[in-house]
Amino acid sequence: MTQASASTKSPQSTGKPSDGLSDDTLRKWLYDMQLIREFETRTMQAYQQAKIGGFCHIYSGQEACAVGTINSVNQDDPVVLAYRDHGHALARGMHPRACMAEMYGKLEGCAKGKGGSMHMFDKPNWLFGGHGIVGAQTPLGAGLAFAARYEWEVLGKGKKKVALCYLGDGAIDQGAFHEALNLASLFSIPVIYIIENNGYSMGTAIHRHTANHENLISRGQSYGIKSIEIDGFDIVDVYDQFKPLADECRDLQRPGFVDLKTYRYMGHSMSDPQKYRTKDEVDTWKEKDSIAALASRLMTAKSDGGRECLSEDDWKAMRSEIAEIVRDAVQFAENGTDPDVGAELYSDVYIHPVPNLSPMGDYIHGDKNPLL
Amino acid sequence: MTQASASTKSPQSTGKPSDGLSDDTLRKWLYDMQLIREFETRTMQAYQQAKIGGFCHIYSGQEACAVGTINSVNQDDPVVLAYRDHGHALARGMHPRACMAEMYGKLEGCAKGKGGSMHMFDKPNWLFGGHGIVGAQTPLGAGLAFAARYEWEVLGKGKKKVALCYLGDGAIDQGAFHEALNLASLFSIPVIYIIENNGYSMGTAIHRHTANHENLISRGQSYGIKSIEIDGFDIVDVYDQFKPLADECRDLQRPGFVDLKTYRYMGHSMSDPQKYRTKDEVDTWKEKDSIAALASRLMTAKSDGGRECLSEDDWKAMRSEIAEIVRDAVQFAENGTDPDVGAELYSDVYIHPVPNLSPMGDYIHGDKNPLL
Amino acid sequence: MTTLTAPTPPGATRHDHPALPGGYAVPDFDKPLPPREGDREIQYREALREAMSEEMRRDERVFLIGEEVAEYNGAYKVSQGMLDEFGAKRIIDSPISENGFAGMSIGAAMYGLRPIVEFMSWSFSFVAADAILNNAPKMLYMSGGQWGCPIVFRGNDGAGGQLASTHSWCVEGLYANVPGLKIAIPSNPYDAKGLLKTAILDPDPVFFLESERMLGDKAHVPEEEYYIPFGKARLVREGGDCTIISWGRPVNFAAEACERLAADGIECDLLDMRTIRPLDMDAVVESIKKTNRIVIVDQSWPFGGVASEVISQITEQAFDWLDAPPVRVNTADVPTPYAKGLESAYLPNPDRIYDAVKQCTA
Amino acid sequence: MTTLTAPTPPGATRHDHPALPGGYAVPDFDKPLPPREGDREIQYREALREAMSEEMRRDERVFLIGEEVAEYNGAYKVSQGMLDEFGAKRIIDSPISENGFAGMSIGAAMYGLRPIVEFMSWSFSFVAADAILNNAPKMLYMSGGQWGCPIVFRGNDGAGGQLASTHSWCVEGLYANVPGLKIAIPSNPYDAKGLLKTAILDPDPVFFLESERMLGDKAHVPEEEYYIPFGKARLVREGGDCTIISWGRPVNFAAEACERLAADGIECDLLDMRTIRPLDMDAVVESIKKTNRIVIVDQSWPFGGVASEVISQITEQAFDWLDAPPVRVNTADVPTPYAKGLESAYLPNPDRIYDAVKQCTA
Ligand SMILES: Cc1ncc(C[n+]2csc(CCOP(=O)(O)OP(=O)(O)O)c2C)c(N)n1
Ligand SMILES: Cc1ncc(C[n+]2csc(CCOP(=O)(O)OP(=O)(O)O)c2C)c(N)n1
Ligand SMILES: [Mg+2]
Ligand SMILES: [Mg+2]
Repeated sequence: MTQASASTKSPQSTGKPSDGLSDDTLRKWLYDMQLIREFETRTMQAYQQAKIGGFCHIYSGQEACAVGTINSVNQDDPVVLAYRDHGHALARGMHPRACMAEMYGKLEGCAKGKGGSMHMFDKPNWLFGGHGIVGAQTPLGAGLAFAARYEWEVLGKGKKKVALCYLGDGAIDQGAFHEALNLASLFSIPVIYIIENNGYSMGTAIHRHTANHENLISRGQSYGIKSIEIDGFDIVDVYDQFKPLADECRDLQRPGFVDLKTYRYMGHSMSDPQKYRTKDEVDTWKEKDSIAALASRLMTAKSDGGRECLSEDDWKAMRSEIAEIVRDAVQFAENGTDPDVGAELYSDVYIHPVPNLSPMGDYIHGDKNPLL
Repeated sequence: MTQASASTKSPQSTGKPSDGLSDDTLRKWLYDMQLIREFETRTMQAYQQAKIGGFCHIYSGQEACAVGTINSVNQDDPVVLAYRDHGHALARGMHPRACMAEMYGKLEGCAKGKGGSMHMFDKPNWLFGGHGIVGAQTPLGAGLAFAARYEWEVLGKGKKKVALCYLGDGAIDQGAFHEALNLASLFSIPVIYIIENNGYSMGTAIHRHTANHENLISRGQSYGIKSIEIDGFDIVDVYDQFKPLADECRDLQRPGFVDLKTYRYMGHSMSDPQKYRTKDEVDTWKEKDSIAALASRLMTAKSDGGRECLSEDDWKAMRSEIAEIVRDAVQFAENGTDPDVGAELYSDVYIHPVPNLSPMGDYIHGDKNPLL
Repeated sequence: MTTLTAPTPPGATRHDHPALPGGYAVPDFDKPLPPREGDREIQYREALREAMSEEMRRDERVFLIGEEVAEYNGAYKVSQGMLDEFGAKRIIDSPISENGFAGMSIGAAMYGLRPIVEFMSWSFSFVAADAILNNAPKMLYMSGGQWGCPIVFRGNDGAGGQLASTHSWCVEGLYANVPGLKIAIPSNPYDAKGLLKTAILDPDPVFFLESERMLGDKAHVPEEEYYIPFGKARLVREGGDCTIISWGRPVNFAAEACERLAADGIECDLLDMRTIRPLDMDAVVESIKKTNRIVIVDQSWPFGGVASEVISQITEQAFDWLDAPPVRVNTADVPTPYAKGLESAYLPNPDRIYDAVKQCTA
Repeated sequence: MTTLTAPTPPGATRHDHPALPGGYAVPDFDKPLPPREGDREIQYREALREAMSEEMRRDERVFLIGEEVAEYNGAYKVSQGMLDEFGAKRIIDSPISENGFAGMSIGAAMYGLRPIVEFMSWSFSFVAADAILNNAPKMLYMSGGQWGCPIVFRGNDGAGGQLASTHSWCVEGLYANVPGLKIAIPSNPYDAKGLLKTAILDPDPVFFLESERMLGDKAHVPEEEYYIPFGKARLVREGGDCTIISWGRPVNFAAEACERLAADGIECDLLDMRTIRPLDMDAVVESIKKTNRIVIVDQSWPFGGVASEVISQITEQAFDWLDAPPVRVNTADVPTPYAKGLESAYLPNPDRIYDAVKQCTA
């Protein structure tokens, strides 16, 4: 996937930012969201077959969040994530093969099988990783934005950037996040904290884990940060509200804070029996499904307010193309190489290993990462 | 010192809480504030003579904060502090001898000389310590209040309490504080966070260390916590605003948040050359001095809106009495016992020491703390 | 604060201490422990739950706090059913604020309650490092003996299954350095229960390290109440050729290795240390005097880890009894890899222990 | 990211690495170091400042962040004048948010900058433990070699003067357990400068441990640029009767003890390890082969500390060369007391080192 949207959009009308979006762009978004959905379905299968190990957090339901926000920035704007990261990685342009192979623990994976599901890193796509410790990525996000600003302002190179840092609603309760908010505002750092507020921190509903949750943006505001709420189910709305914020944060080199309301369809991780919510609740949200909604908007006649740029057949073809791509990714992962213990266990620990760093032996340089 | 105010106050009128305060109470407050001022003056001298070691943070200028707030609660309400703690310890009732002896590193000190200036603990006065790590005391404060509530609610014993947790403006930037705020609000814990906002975190003025500092209470509010600003120079005003909050927090078993505006006259610690502020700035604040202001209010004729309950001579006598008490404290500390290495180095590490806890030898029970 | 007392467990003695509202109880450790063999087989996680529940029934001051411990019934089902029995005031779901709720619980312990703090994983305790290392173990000392900190921190330690670098910490490799703590690392359900009950009664801060990989392990756990003393290793197996010592999960790997070594004619003393602070060096030295050789199996990183401490104490206490240098088996000295094959090569395992004993007895 | 390069220091070689925008430079360590004797005496703190300033002049990517480093000119005056020279964009005052600014700097390092993070004291690094232990040293591994973390964390370590329990940590006792880090602990101005310059050039995360008690120490520091390699101990003094090794401040106590021992006719090899990760065991073993005895002086707590690691490696590498068990001298295994007399009994000091050598050579 590429972030083609920004460059291919048709002439801007006076209304919403999305007015200027081309049909191609919208079809691309639909494609990306469906790719994530399909990818996650196959991920679950593979996990159930014990092909994937460790913790595995499925993104289904939240696709409009990643696709809508990532397509509001440039391809070289830094992005950093929590552990629920497959969707963003794909939206950012990681090849499904690299993503799946990583979960299979293969050398062809984005982290050569050393990271797994929670650690999707993709240097060519400026993706600075998924991170497993709740909240830990939030100071990192400030740092990426700090560095981008420094590059432009102090080194006099590069250009104005904005960094995106994603976190869950559970992560707002971590002190690290608050330190990061203060630093971002105080130092005027262009990082946008995107809270993908899916209403649950694992099995704990938001009203049971964070105080005053109806007014989350007051947290951001209390640091003097521009803070907005966005409905994360309507990707066009996400874009309409997020794009101006991203542009403003880039332009003014200021931070932003977004309460992006969404919902996850699956359990917290693959081992979650989900007793804390009813099937009804899940179904109610599924009725608003962002993929179905966008597909229908693209299929609806112009006279009925739709885009009329996608036929039933197109949509079917798109879905089978995607299914094929994901099947291929799984196959690729299946056929991948198990990392060699001799080459990989003691490599990538130090960039510059020297003798006597460990009582157990010497560190080495490992195989080159396939993404580089 | 005792917290006599609550019990000796005269019948309440309809206006401000302070309307009900007796002359005795106000004189006692003046006494307490002056005791702290005098104590700190002698502390500085002792430090300069190298009788006191380590870090030493002087409270002068902020006396109305400790005395006004501590006298708004009961003697058995838990209190926990940062490292700038001599003033609160005295206001809470610690004997000046125990406080000074601690700084001299003597066995007669409140922590048997093991804690020093930053660690004023006084169990009989429900004082749970000064704490050296910025912000670390804020979750402790929540815990004390949690336990008090638990004692009353779960164990069905005790009574409704409210805990006071003091911190500096620099400590708001620590993540621990935000986690504590969220927990306090979410669990409905009766702890009041009192930010003694003296405008500086060491040499860093508040606008350089915390964002949106003009509206600090929005931080508390963003957690759904009742949050107020108080002028910390006028002790009567402190009481008038703080007392109702303390009563409410006790009654509703809810947390509170106070931006208590104050100023420190001396350097951050004894080694601070104070180049970050001008003498003029300091002098401007000194003109509002809380001790001078209260003394003058008590001396002013009723016809001029004063209390007319203190003569020049009374005030002079009070000051010499205090000077004598502090001189005695210094003398006491001078004559104190150096802790014996054999008895104290390896004691108070474990309540229940067992063999083989350390490769270096066995732990023991030490001398009994003189305060117990 | 005298309101904060609790009944003394049968056979235990209650002691007063000026720092501790309500004093503390020391079980009768001279009483022999109930048999380890029997029919009542329960899981490690159930043994932990029984320990907590029994103590909570006796002592209302004890409460459990952690992420997902209540309504979710525990991320790993350790606390299953406890919300129903003890209610939401004592089984408390916490936000993801380890520093906050650890610190809060320390405050509550100072006041006189007896918190049990569950870290979903000890890997998440680093965000709470200041609270657990700078506050809990030093409060008594800093206050000159005025305030204690009777608290248990517990949770999964060590590698789970392919959880990768940030989620696989063996914190004993770092935290054991700090005086003021006690550290228990049980290797089986029987010990898990007996040690956790002792930990909850103990008036000092206890770090209690479990293992996700053992929570489902089943073994006999007697019905009757029992407490296992801290600082007493268990002789799992006897043999004169080499001493093997370990703690926590790798004790089981060592037992496996012992079987294979026995088949080769090498008989080992296997000691399960159970607690590493206190560390039962008396038992280690006694065994070395017999075998003159030792292998230490430690699932944390080698540099300044617990195995390294054991070697130091051996050289200090039994240098002349050694016929060969002590050998340690640690995890590989690298961040934990995700891929299955890498992760197994990373961990101590029966093969590596077998090889180490062979090397040591060669 | 190719915009992020910097000139290579004279004599150094620049290497590329896929994880590191702009690559990294390795000084020519074969070149002999300039003389340690001379007239240009400066303080330890000035040596640190020179190291930072020289590297900042060459490499615009380097910046310094920490509490009070800029307008206050450094809580301990290490960074005095640097704000004036480099401006507020590169010498940055931070709020008291160690976790925040450490994590932020790690992000900046991943992007390609070269942060120097000053902890006013390493005692305050526990609130940042997750960032510095879970992120910095593992980023390269977790990302499969995609992102490095070239960063220096530095500040005061160990007891200051009567700073009591929370403010007197020797973090090497804990942090050295973690792979992915390098750790330097210089004992004097000359080494402080040369090692810090190496640390700033190094492409891996470096923990640089200074000492408040040494900041005022004065010694000759040559005018010319020099870099001291990591992992090369310095032989401070030669003698055949016993080896003494140490690092950081207690090296100076050991030197004092050596004088007194020499007066008693006991001549010691004294090794200043300089870095403990890497740890120059080659030098230690070489010396032991000569003296057959060793005393290790370590100002951190004993349990699983660095001394304990050294003993383990000695038993692994030089067991047969030892005529007596290695002896370690640590701080007392208790929280740091405030009172002067207690604090001096707590710390390693020349007396205790003297006694240890006597014991070891008896
Ligand atoms: C510091 C820390 N504590 C606990 C965990 C375990 N944990 C992982 S995800 C999670 C819930 C996070 O919820 P949220 O932030 O809302 O993200 P979501 O899973 O909903 O995307 C928890 C408790 C962790 N990884 N790190
Ligand atoms: C975590 C931590 N970081 C840094 C310090 C060093 N330090 C001690 S006090 C202080 C300034 C605190 O200012 P503030 O909170 O406003 O309190 P005040 O001194 O003004 O009373 C600093 C930086 C510390 N003790 N703990
Ligand atoms: Mg969530
Ligand atoms: Mg202040």
